[in-house]
Amino acid sequence: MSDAVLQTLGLSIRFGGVEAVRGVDFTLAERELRCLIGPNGAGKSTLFKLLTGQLKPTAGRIVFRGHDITGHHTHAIARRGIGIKTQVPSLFDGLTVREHLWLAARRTNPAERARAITEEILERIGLASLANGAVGRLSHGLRQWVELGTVLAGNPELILLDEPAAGMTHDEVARTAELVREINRTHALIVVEHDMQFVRMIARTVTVMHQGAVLVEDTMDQIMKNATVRDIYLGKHGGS
Amino acid sequence: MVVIALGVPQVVDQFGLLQLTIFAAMCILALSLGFVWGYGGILCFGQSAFFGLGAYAYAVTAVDLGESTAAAILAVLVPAVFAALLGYFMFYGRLSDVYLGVITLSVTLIFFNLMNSTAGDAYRVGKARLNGFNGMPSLPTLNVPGDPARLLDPTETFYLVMAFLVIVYVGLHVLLASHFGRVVVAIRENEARCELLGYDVRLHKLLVFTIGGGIAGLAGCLFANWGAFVSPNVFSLTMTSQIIIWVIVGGLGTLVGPIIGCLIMQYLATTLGTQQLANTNLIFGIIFLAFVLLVPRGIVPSLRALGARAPGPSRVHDPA
Amino acid sequence: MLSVTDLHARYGRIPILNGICLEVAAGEFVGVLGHNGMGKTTLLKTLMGFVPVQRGRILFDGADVTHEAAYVRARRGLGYVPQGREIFPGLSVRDNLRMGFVGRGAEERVDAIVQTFPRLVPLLNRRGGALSGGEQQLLAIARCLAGNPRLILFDEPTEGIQPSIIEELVAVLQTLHRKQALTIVLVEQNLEFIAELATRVLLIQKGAILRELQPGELRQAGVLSEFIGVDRA
Amino acid sequence: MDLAAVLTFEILNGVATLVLISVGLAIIFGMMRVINLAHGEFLMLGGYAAIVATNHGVNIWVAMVVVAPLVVGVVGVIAERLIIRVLYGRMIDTLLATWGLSLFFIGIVTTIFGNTVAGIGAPLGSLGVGRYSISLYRLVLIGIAAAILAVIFVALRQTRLGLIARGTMENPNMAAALGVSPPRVYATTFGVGAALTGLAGGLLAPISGVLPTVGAAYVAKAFITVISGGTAILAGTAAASSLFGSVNQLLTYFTTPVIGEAGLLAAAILLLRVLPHGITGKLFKGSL
Repeated sequence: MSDAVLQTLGLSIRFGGVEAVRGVDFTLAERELRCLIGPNGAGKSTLFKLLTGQLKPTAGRIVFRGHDITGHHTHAIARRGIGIKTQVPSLFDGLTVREHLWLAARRTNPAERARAITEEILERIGLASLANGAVGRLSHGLRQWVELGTVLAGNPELILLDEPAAGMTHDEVARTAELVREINRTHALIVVEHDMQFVRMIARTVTVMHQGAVLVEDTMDQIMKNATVRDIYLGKHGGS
Repeated sequence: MVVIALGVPQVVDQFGLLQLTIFAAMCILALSLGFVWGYGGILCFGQSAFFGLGAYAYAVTAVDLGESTAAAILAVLVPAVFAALLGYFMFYGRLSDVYLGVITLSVTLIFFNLMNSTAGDAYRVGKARLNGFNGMPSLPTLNVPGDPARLLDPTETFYLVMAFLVIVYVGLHVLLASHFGRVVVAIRENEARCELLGYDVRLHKLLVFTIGGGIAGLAGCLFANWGAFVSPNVFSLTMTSQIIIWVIVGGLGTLVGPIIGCLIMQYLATTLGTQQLANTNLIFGIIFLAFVLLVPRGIVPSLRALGARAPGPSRVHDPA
Repeated sequence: MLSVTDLHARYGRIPILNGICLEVAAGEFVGVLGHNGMGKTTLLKTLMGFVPVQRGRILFDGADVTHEAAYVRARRGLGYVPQGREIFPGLSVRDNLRMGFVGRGAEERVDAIVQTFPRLVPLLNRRGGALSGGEQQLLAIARCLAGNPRLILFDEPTEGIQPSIIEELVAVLQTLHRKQALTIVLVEQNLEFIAELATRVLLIQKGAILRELQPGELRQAGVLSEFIGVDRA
Repeated sequence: MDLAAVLTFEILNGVATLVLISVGLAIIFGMMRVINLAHGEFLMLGGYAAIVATNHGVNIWVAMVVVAPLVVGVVGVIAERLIIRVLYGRMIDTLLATWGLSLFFIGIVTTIFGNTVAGIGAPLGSLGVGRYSISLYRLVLIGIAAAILAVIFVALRQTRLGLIARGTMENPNMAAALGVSPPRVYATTFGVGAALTGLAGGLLAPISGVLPTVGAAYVAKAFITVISGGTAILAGTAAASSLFGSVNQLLTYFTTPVIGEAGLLAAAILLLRVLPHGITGKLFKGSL
């Protein structure tokens, strides 16, 4: 338990009559990279919103690094060290790429250090040439990178990535996978993704969600052989 | 700006000087909303509430104490504290934009109704009678701090108001360039992302709102001092509409814009007021509608956009 | 009956549809199969008029409806059963059905429609929001039928529905198609469901039609793997 | 005993006034999520319509109940066509545009009628209750306010138009997918909301008199009532009016009108701190 970065206990949320997340018990170890998959409406993005405090659970607890953060404000959770790249990139359209990274870096660092981090991340995500352009004009693929860089600049202890490869070309997907593996050397990550090819590039352990609950947790190879998982992906309504 | 300010009293007559003084005081008010709305993204339709509170705080204290220094300080503090209180309820209650606009507008209109109904002897603070819709006349004007007998003459008042305008303008620029200011702008662009980065959005908005309230209060103090008079009209719909129009005409997201908007509209109001050709409200209403429908970004940002699109030879740098 | 050429649309700034071409003849039951984020829902929303068309053309019964408002398309006979059902939660089941046909004689019409959906009869005075997912799905279909459409667009009717009701849905859709000769376009990621119903299947990927399949082909191992994305060529 | 009766009357009177001045705004807000900042001026126009008609020999009741809502309803439909529709979906611009409209109306009415108070005498007399006397006309107003709420309830519940309105309010896109034209629903809504506001303006004209800037006296209370009420038109208006009407009248009776107004504002701000989406945002969900 002491080496767990994140632990949820019976985490649930209900919207009206629908229980979008049902009793999720989830544990993530130090420097672990976990992929979260499952069909539409399985509750993956909702789970992320619970972890970042954008939604408040109706039941259950979230423990991050030994602190109970259940029901804490979004900014307080971010300060504890959870960063997220949201499903649809959430950015400051009127600001430049550089300002994005700076804002993230400056919260925890003095001005001088923040500037250095900004330049370093700009190189790392390959956006140095676009650094002074307004983000509102960038394409969707580039916006994904800007958001990823912004999260990295804040140097959170746990990074949540919601569909980081969506809308990218094959080459970009491969580059993203490379970057994710590199981040994983120093950080714990949870990645939600539909692109199974991408998942196979990065995954070691995979958690499958279905109808709000955790269906199975195993290695990628075992998951692909799992009959129940195949069924829910093909629509044989198994597992419910 | 400073050079012009210093030179003005030499070339302008007494009446012109008074006009310019009030214009400058109003520019400070315009800046306060330009900051709160244009940068903080806080839809405050009741900036005149803080302006009026500042004016009344000055009036009441100056009458009671017979000295202006404490009055001027309270004129900034009272509205700032009130803004902080109101802001706490609004931002920590997470009211949405539109609600915020309507609540702030309602607050100022209720102040208007309140102050209008304070006629009669019962409504007094110390020696100061509030006098309802008749307002408080013959207020003590600003004196040299510590020396109540030494009042400022019109030229000195002009210098003082101009100095405040410059200080507020430069101060806001410095503030916006700081870490705090950049977070404020980021909040305007995307609140959710700011929270996800660990910034407390509510607290930042509260501070912006409070600072804006204090600046509006300063403008109110200068306004009350200028005419040695204050009436509930400082809270009126016309007053609060004017401030909104200045910022809309000048443009959101700039500090020069609200000043330009204020100067244009004040000039227009003065001219219209003297010639009675058409009703001021009618003209203002048409300008208001025209800007919202046709020039929603306001003058300054629209001109900047034009400038950015035009091929300016001196600005073209080929990176190759 | 429905003819779509080179359809492009975006959701916000994200391009979703990248040149969809689609022909649906009267009486057909076309299944569109694809995974999350491949553009299925956006395709139907664009066809219905809720997402503006960037490029391309939509013809319905020979009329160009590309830039028409949704309600005009609905009046032309285009029916829509949306993802998540979108029942009016505060209205009674009866009022939900009446919303489907607001003209004169709505009462008789509602009574007639409900005959085909016996499960809804005892629920007529219940609030729409109080129904289970499966009941809501039946209601959404009945509501759509009340408007007497000639072509119905179905968006993932099996999502979040109990298996027992899915069987009922299969029966209902079969009746609509075979007995009432309605033209149907159905988008799904539920492969079994599509295999059972469609006369023709289109595979959608990254906002374009990847290829066309016969329903029988859906059970071949290669197609399965390709669909899941495990062995993408 | 007499005091209790009179106090009850005062409270009902306060509640009824709030219902009258805010119900039109509530309909427009509930259906379209548009806050009409020219609402006060719609009330003012209703007042002028009633007074001008009465001065031209129209029966005072006809002037208040027919002419005022008709005139303001037409003004509302025109405003929706020319301004609101252009800005559909841009909430803040809509707010600002209706504000411009409000100044425009104040200006035009001042130009025509001058900046002086106009009025008509209240019809009916007064009724003695022990040592006190109450105005019969105000008693009638209470009845009218109740009747308006009842008529809206029946219209929403029982009529075809009411069904379309409720459906569109819950989910405009789905209503459109079923062949309902939201632009037409919105134009009708705005017209009906404006007409009810005109009716209120006409009915209140004998009590408070009218001048071009009279809107400001009412509008803050109307906004507060609607926002605190939340999106449910009837339940919201009724609940918020009852709460604030009672607070306002009781404080006014026992202290001064100034404290009554301040108490109303304070109650609203406290309420919104607890229920940011208004009374019907959390309680009474799904009611009309």
